[in-house]
Order: sequence, then C-alpha cells, then structure tokens
Amino acid sequence: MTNETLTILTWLIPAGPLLAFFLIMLFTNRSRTLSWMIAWAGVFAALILGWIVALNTAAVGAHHLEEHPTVVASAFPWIPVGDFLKGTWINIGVAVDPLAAVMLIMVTFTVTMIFIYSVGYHNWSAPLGKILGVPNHLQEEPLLSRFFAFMSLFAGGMLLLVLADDLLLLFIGWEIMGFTSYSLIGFWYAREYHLGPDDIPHIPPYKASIKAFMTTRVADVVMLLGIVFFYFQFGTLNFNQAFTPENLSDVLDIIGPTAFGLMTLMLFAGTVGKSAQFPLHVWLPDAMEGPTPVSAVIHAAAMVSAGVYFLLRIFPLVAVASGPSGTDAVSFTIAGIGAFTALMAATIAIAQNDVKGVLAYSTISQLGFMVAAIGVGSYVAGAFHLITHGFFKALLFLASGSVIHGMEHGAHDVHDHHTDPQDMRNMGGLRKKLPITFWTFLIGGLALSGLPFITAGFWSKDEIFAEAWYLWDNDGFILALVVFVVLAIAAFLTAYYTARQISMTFLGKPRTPLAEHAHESNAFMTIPLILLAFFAVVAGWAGIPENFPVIGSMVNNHYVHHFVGSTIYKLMEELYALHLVKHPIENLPFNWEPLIASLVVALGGLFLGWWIYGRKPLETDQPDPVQRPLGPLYTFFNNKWYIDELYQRVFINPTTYLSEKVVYEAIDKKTIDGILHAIAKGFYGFGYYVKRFEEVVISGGVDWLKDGFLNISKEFRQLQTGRVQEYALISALIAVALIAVVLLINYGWLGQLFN
Amino acid sequence: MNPFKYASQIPELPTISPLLRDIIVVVVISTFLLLIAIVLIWLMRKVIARMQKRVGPNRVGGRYGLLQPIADVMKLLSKEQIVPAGADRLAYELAPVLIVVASLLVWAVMPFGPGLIGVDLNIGLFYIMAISSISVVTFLLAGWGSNNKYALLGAFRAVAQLVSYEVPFILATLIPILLARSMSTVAIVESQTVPFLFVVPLAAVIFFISSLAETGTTPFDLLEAESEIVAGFHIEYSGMKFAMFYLAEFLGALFMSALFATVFLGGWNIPLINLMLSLFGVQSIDLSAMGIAGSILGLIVFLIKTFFIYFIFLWIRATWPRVRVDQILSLNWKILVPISLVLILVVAVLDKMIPEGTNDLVRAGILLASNVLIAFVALEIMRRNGRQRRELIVDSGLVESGKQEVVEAAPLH
Amino acid sequence: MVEQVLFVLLAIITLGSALVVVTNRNLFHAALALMVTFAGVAGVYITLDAGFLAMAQLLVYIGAISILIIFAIMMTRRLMQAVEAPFNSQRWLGLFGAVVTFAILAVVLGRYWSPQPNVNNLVASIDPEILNGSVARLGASFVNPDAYVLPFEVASILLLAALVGAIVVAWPKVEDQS
Amino acid sequence: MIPLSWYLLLGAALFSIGIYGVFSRRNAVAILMAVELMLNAVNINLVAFWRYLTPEKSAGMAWAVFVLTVAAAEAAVGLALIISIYRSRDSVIAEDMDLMKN
Repeated sequence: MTNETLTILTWLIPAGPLLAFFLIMLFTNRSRTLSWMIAWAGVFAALILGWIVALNTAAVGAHHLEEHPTVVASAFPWIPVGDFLKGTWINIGVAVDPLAAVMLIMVTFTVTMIFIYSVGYHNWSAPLGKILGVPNHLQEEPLLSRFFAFMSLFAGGMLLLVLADDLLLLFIGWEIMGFTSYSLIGFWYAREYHLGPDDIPHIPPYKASIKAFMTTRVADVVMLLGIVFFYFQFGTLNFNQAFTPENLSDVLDIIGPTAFGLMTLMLFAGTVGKSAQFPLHVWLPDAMEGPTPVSAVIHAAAMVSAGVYFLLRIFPLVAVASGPSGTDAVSFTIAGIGAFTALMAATIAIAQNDVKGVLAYSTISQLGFMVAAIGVGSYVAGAFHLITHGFFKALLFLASGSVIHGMEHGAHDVHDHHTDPQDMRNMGGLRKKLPITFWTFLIGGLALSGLPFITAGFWSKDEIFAEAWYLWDNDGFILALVVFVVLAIAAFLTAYYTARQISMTFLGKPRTPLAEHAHESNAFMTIPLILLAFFAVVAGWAGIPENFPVIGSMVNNHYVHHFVGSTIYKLMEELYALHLVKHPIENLPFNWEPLIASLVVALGGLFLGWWIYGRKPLETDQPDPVQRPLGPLYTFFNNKWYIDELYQRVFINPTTYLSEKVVYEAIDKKTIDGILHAIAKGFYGFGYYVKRFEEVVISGGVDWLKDGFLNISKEFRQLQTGRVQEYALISALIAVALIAVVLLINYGWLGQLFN
Repeated sequence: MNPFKYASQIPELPTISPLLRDIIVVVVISTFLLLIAIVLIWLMRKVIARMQKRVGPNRVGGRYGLLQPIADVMKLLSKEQIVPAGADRLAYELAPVLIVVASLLVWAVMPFGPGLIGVDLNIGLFYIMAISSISVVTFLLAGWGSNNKYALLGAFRAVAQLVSYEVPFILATLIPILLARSMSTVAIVESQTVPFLFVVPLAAVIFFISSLAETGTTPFDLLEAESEIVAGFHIEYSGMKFAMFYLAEFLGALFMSALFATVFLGGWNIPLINLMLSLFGVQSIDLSAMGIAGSILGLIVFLIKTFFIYFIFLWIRATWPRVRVDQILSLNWKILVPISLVLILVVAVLDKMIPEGTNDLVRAGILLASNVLIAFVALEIMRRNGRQRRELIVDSGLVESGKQEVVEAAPLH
Repeated sequence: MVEQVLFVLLAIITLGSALVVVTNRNLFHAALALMVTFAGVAGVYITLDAGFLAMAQLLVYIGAISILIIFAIMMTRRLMQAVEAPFNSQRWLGLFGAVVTFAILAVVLGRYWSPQPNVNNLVASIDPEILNGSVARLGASFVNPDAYVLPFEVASILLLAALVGAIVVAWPKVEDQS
Repeated sequence: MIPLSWYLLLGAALFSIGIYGVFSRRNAVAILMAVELMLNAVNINLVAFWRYLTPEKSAGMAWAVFVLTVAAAEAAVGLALIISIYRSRDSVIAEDMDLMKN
C-alpha cells in the first residue's frame, strides 16, 4: 500500500467514531437501534482501518523501522502563533510509529468489543425500584442513543490521542476523554443510594463523575503548564521535531537539569491524574458507578492507558531528565509513585468486596507496574504490559459486568431489590450458572495474576521484572532493586486477590437466592468475552524473549521488544552516544532470578488465594477469613487507607470552610455588602427629594401638557374618518397641487405654457 | 405596421392586395368550418350510435341519414326565441355570439397545409391560448345572463374546470414550443421530422387529457351534466342561440384534435417520411416546395390526422363515465400540473445538453427515454397514494360507495 | 392614415368602456366594460407591434383577472342587487382631482412630445426583423443575469406569495366548514 | 404613422379615469377595477416608449410584463380580502370599513 493511501487511512481512523457521535447527536437520537448501529459502524471502521495501518507498519520490518520509526506523518498548519507570517504555526497532524501501531491494535479491538458488549448490556438494565433514574429491569435503556454518542466520542478522542504527533492534539484528545468520562461515569445521573449498614459504601454516579472530573482537572492543569513550558523551551510541540539529540541536549544545557526534570514531572502529573497514580487515584474506584462497559473502556482499554501512553510518548524526555546529566529525582519520583501505587492498590484490593471494586484497584496497581517500569527506564516492558493489560483487564471488566448482569436477573426473578448484586459476598457458585462468563473470567484472572508460560500477563510482568533486575544487576541501580522487590510483592498480592475474587464469585455454592437464580447473559455479551479471552492469552506470546529457555528457542524472536523498541531505538542510540541517557534500548540477557521471582509470586499468590477462599468456600454471612488475622490492617485496607477521608479533611473541609466563613461571611456579607448598603441608603435619601421634585414639577407639567394635547386632539380627531378613499384623495390632491406648483415655477406663468 | 408575416404564398394563385386577401382568407376559413360542423354532427351521432350497438340516423337523406344534420339545423332555426324573465339582456345576447367568434378566431393560425394558413403569427400558440381564454368569459356571461341557478352553477363549474385545466394545457404546449424553439405553428410543424408524439409522449398525453377537459367532453363533461345540472350554462338557450353553443362545442372539439395533430403529429407532414427516405438515401420531399399539389396533399394528410384524433374524442365520449368535481380538480392540481412542471424542467435541460447537430433519431430517443422514466416514477407515486387512500377508506369502515365520497373528499379541505 | 383612424377608434372604445367601468351602476356590466377596455388596450399594443404583450394582456386580464372580478361580484351578489348609490360623497372632489391630473399630464406631454407626426425624430419605421426578434430578446433578458433575472425571480416569488395569501385570506373559518 | 404623444395622451386619460374611479366608487370591487385601469394606463406608456425610443432593447416590454404580474397578484389578493371582509362584515362598501375612525 502506498504511503499516501496509508496517510489518508490514518486520518480516517478517528473520523469514524467522531462522525458517529455527531450523527447520533444531531439526527438519530430518537431511534435507539439506528444509534447503536451507527456507533458500531464508526468503531468497526476504526477497527478495520486501524488494523490495516498497524499491520502495514509492522510489515515494514523492525530493522528498517529502527532507522525510520515514523511510518506515517502528515500535518497541516492549524493555529497561527506569534509571527505567523513567518510561518510559525502550530500544526495539527497524525503520526504512526510502532508504539502507536500496537496501541491501535489494542485500543480499536477492545473498544469494538466493548461496543458490541454494550448493546447486550444495555438492553436489560439495572434492577427495578432500587435505583431512581434508570430503567426498570428487562426494560431497555432509555438513553441508549446518548450512551453510544458519548462512547463514540470517547473512542474518537482516544484514537486522536493515539495518533497525535504533537502535544496539543494529544491534549485535545486527552480532554475529550476527560469530558466524556465525566458524562459517562455520571450516565445514570438520577441514581441515589439508600445504603444499608452492611452495604458497600459508594457515592452516587453524579458525585462520582464530578469527583473524577475535578481530580483529573487538578492533574491536567499542571500538565498544561508543563506543555506550555515544553513549547517555550523546544519551540515546537511535535514529538519528532522536539526529540532530537540536538534539541534535548541544547535544552538541557540551557535550562539545567533541575528545570528539565521539573518540566518532565509537570508533564508526568498528567499521567498521574489520568492513570490514577497515588495521590490522585481516588477518582477511579468511584468511577465504577458508570455502566460496566464504561468502566471497561475507561479503566482498561482507553483512558487509563492514555496516561501511560503519554508517558511513553515523552519517554525520551524522561530518560534524559533522569539520565547521567539529569537528576535522579525524576526517576525516583516516577518509579516511586508507580511502585507505591502498585503496592497500595494491591493491598486495598485484597480487602474489597465489590466485584468491580477489586478490579478497579487491581487496575490502579497494574498501572503502577507500568509507571514504575517506565520510571526505572524500561520502555518496552511498560509498553508491553500496557497492551496485554488492556486486553485482559477489558476482559475482566466485561466478565464482571456479565456477572452483575446475571445477578440482577436473579434479583429480578426473586424480587429481591435490596441485596447488592455487586457484592461478592452475595455471590458464589456462579460457575454452573454462568459457564462462559466463568471460563473467560478465569482466563482473564489468570492472565492478570500472570500464570506462567501461557498467559499474556506473565510475559509482560516477567519483562518488567527482567528489566528491573537487569538494571540492578548490571549497573547497580538501587532504585531498580526497590522497584523489583515492591513490584514482586504487589504481583504476589495481585495473584492472591485474583484467586480470592474468582473463588468468592464462582466457586462453592450460591450464598444468596440472587446467585441461585442468576443465569448466563446473551450472546451480545458473551461473544466479546470469548474473543477478548483469546487475545488475553495470545497477546503475550509475541513478547517471549528469544533467549528464554526452551520456549524462547521455539519462538526465537522477541518480537514486541524489537518492534516497540524500534520506535526510539535510533534516538536512544544517539543519546547514549552523547551520554545523555543511561543505556539505549538493548536486548536483555536472560536471568534466572526474575523468572523465579515471577513464578513464585504468581503461583504462590494463586495458591494462597485458593487455599484461603477456594478450598472451603465461604458460607452465607461468614466474615472474611483474613479479617481476624489481619485485624486493624484489614479495616485499614478495606477503607482504602482512609485516603478519601484524608482528602476530605485536608483539602475539602478547609476549602469549604474558607469559602463559607471567610469569603462569604466575612468579606462578602460584612464588608462589601456593608459598603453597598451605605451607598444604597444615601441614594434612598437623595431619591426621596428627587421624587418630590418629580411629582410636583415634572409630572404636574406633563399633566398640563397632556390635557392640552387631549383637548386639541378632540378637535383634530374629526379629521380621521377611517375611509381609505378620503385619505387617498387628499394625498393625491396634495401631490397634484405640489406638482402643479413645481410646473408653474419651472415653466413660468400659465400664459407662456402653450407656446 | 403589421408585425405578422404571412405564410408562404402559393405561387399559382394571382397576387392580390393584402386587405382583399385577408378578407378572402377569413371568409374561406369560417365558411369551411361552419360547413364542416354539419359533417361533425352527423359523424358524432353515427359513430356513437355504432359504438352503442345502435343504427343512428338512417331516415333523412338515404339510409345513412346523410341529411340528418341539415334537418336538425332547420329545426333549430325555426324554433322560437325565448328570453327568460329577469335575464341580463346584454350578457344573454352577447354570450352565444362571443363564443362562436372565439371558437372561430383560433383557427386563424391553424396550418391546414403548406401555405394554407390564415396568418402565421410568430406567437401563434400563445395567440391560441389567449383566444381560448376568452371563451371562458362567455360561459360566465351565459350563466349569469340567463338568470337561472342551474345555469349559474354550470357556469361556475365550467369556469373552474376550464381555468384550472388551462394550466396543464399551456404547460404541455410549452414542451413542443421548447423543442421547436418557436411559438409559430408553421415552425412547429416544419420542425417535426420526428412527430413530437414519439419524442415527448408524456406531454402529448397531458395535452390530450387537458384538451378533453378544455372542450368539456366526457369524462369531463360536468359543465353540461344533464343528470345533475340540467344542461349546464346554456339551459336557458333555445333555437339558434343554442345552436351556436352547440356549434362552438363541436368546433372546439375539432380544433383541439387539429391542434393535437399540428403540435404532436407533425401537422401536414407525412409522418417520418423524410427519415425513411434519408435511410434509403432518397432525396427528401418537401411539401411546401411542391406548390399547389403539395398544399392539397398536405391538407389531406392534415385532415386525416385531425379526424383520427376527433374519432378518438368520440370514442372516449361514447364509452367513458363521468368523474366527480373534486376528482377533476385533484387530477389537475395533484397529478397533471406537477408532472408537466417536472417534464418541462427535464426536457429543457436535456434539450440544452444534447449537442447541436445530433441525429434527430438520437435526440428523440433520449427525450423519449426521459419521458418514459418520468411517467414510470409518476405512476409509481400515484399507485402508492392510491393504496394509502384505499387503506384509509377501509380503516374508516365506510366502504359502500355512498359514503366513500366523504372520505375521499376529505383531503381536499 | 388608416392606422391613425384605427388608433382613434381603439382609443374611443377603450376610453368609453373605461368610463362605463367607473360610472356604471350595475357592477356586472362594469366588469364587462372592463373586459372591453382590456381588449382595447390589447389592440393598442398590437398597433404598437407588441403582439406578445397583446396576447399576454388577453390571457391575463381577460382570461384571469376579469374572471376573478366577476366571481367576486357573483359571490357578493346580494349586495349587488340592493339598490345603492354607486358613488360616495366625494365624487365631485374626485372628479376634480382626476381632471386636474389629466390636465397636468396633458400639459407636460404637450411640452415634451408634440402631437404633430414626425416632429421629434422618433424611431418611426424599423425593419421588421428587430420587431420579430423582440419576443426572443424579451425572453433572453428575463434569464439574463445582466438584465432582469432578479426581478423575474422576485415576480415569481410574489406570485407564489399572492397565491398562498389569497388562499389563506379567503379560506373559510374552521367553524364555517362543518 | 401615429405620434407618440397620442399614446401618452391615451394613457393619461385612462389613468385619470382610473383615478376618478378609485376616488369615487363605493364598492370595493369597483375600486379594484379602477386600479386595474390605472395599471393598464401605465402599461400603455411603457410599451409606447419602448416602441418609439428603444425598440431594439427590451426594457419597456419587460417592465410591462412585470406590471402584468403585479396586477395579477394584486387582483388575487385584493379580491380574497374583499371576500373575507364580506364574510365577516357582510359588506363590500369601502366607506363602511372605517374601524380606524376617530
């Protein structure tokens, strides 16, 4: 395929969903069927085009890509800035390189699956009675058109972000996703909860959406500042133009390592917000209030990946900032935040009971994995884990949605609308009831916990471990060791809570009538599960290192490493030559330690989880087995480290207090209003005398005048007979008279008229 | 001062002063028409009688009743002149005269043959329309003048029908004008190497229907629906005045068929002959160049065509039932006018798009195809509407004919 | 000479019938006289070599407008029969106005265009080709963007508006039609 | 050969007659007829000027045609108005329609 065709196709990838959004919003929002069909058309177009472009990119071949990573690059001037007559424009453009290609494969596929799933999911929505503002059970979602419109807009924004070749367009896609995530999390805006004492505490959707929006805003403001800083320093927003060895070294020399690191960290703040890293991760669990497809698309396929993707995009910046001539603070911050988030989220996840809550925290922790990996400088591992995680986490979310769905069916059948269908304690024994869901969930869970040698998660995690270990082992990078250990613990917990979740949900026998009467979802929902399960397994095999014992020799090509690595291979080589980065993209030697570590954590975690929860399943209303041994720690985890409460006290309460008491009471009411009242009184006094004057003099005079006119008009009114003909006659006579006068003046006297 | 150029004169005739020639032409044409009307009456009675399994006039003048019309005229002449009480004399007396005058005036531009034409106006067809619009007035005069409510009703009906059917009539006439690029009847006749009937059949159909309505023959003969309003606007007329209306009616029918023959059948041209000859490579014949022989030949051809069309008039008259008023008007405004508007647009654009010097057959074929296409689409739409209408009737449960009127008339309001 | 006689006859017919129009007590006869006036004006057009306009005059005025007027007269028939003064109180004033108007117009005419033939050198006789082409030129000028295409379109819109407006205004009220 | 001024005089006379009718008739329909007379007078002038001054152009005829159009529209709407007034007020006398009186 010629490059021009490829360029056109690349431009067309985001066009499909965006067009679908406008079509649905403007025209077809009355017809539900038409709406979801249009949305499908959009994403299917994006899927086909995206895969065509991606596979064409892959077909170029790693060696050629290492020389020229950017396969498609097309841009046109958009905003004139500064002295634009000289042609300093901000361009809008798309670029496809291996990283974008793999993202395209993952994003388009998962998003399409989610769209298919959504139709099945929304045709039978939330239970009757319990929740306001949502359709009754076995009724169709009334706002389906709106849902698909926003989903399409979301997909379009994500694809825009993936394909963007400069920071501005990327930021636009970023913000589009921010807005749509807000409107989708709060999709059931009318929901209100009347929580029982033992219910899982959650806030209603509209609050959750506001929370997510505000939290990410905090990050985005910093990120925008970072972008401005970036533009100020580099003079361009385009990645390929900015990230050249000359530019990087120049900027580093000019502004010094500290400012450089600061710029990097400001940009990284965006990732912290979008990918829900530690300080700003609080929005993500509450975002589970949205419909499950939304959770899947936000927390697995698109939005949270966007943060990591952005971090990968600016990886050269990170590498240089934490390079030999940079400051270690950068890498310490990034990797530290990542590792801490991974551990914290994992610990929280082991004490959650909401089936989607567990997945939410596991998402946070997996994102922590990626961020930590990138922090210590392992580019490929981060990207690889990003892709595989996208697949199996989407699978897990959709499967959990299917579970909730089955539970709601049960709730409908037994007319019990007070038991929470999302609470794992109310489930159990669903393996018989939802076979397809069970098997797909099992595959996804195993992939998440990294079951060795088969699942995708194992290979990507193993990659991260290998990189971290190599960094420690090779150049004694202490941070790498820390990250390695922390991530190992996190991985262990991951496997543990995955096993716990599967056991509590599917194994044993039903603990509530809901679970008794649950049954399998429709084909709309199960088929995407199966397809995703396939990828959740296979996606990892592309990343098997060739120097891995036995299997490696079978595959004999570390494909992902070469392919993704080739994105910045050349650049890193040159930077390495300039001693700006610690080490280029290189093939790792095989080490036993990380392999053993990942084997141990995965299998050990799974076994422990099964030992506690699967071997003798929970009975009804039996408290969590680990509650007593862990003691206060459990409540600490269960309450999510009290971070929400902390924020409540530290940020929100002071702010409200300030605004309430100080600004409103003291400043506004007392000071300003006081002054205004004083002025008002003055004017009252003045106005009184003005009023008197007006009454006596003006209105008196006006009355007199009015009476005069009245009397005159009494006389003149007789003229108005209301007869058209009279008016016409009079006006005509006047006109004739005028003409006559004019003629007489022109021609002199009548006497000389006729000569 | 007179802008109208006369038709190509026949060389054999002696040249005489224009004024005298005008008078001669007028006298000849009107006499010819007034005489031919007698033949028409006999023809109508005979043909319709045969179609209705009757014998028809067979006593007066031989077993074919050839002299029957003469007897009729005698009877009418000898009848008493009755003027209804309270009649508006002016209008009452004026109407019959005016209608005959109008129906004679239009023949001035009718090309009977090469050179056989009263006056070849460069706006001939326009002239015809104008004059025929005068005849509408006479109905009003008659209806109003003969102080009679049936007459007035008949006049109203007649005017409503005629005025509204003038629209598709004129629109359909515009299409031959477009193709011939002239309003002169002679130019239109000469430009028909392929008769326009085969070029724009849809226009021909619309023209024919609206000419039926214009002359007020079946199925559009509401203006003299004997069963409803006794005899329409000329109920109060008797004797010769009635005969004048009668005469005007026949002349109108004949004129419409003659006009159809002129505009759509190529007038005095022998159809398609020159194309045939040119196919065989023979020298093409031009009647207008053959002097008096050509004139006579052309006249014969013209009369054959005219009487063929007139026969079709009689045929319809003998066989078709009458339609309702609302049906007439809705047929006009909802079907004929839109179709003819679309047709004018399409034909004009196509005719411009076809490059000059294209073979006439090719041009004709393209236009024919467009016509057929439009006709098909129009029929499809009408079929849809008809089905909807039927469902409406069936749903409303009024299926017996008596109440069906209500349902069908409803959309008109 | 013949033409002048013809013209004078036409003028007499036209003006006479026009006078009938404005003076006759019976409206129906007034309408008939109006038709005669229109016909006379058409004749005047013919003497002016404007055959097309003459035909248009017949078609529009006699064929359409007169019919409309007669319809209106018949629909308001009851009033027609009631004996009533045809003129209002200001007839003499109106007559005066009309006469003065005519006088002024005549004066101005006499000033500019002398009544004698062939005085101010006008286009007396022109070759018939120009006149024969006049209709074609008229049609061309209606669709010529440099000439009258805009007024032409506006006129069409005006006709449409008049159609709709007439229907709406004369439409019987809802309670009228049972 | 007819002088131009004859046509202009004819037009002037017709116009004046129309004016007289408009001012002095009581019946609205009659007034409308008088208006038509005036329009015809105008047309006569247009065509006469066209014929005598610029026969090779088409301005005069074109505007005559426009006047024709306007007359048609005016008659249609005017008569519709008259009929609706007749329906509502049972009168077509112009003098009776003096709702704006005083």
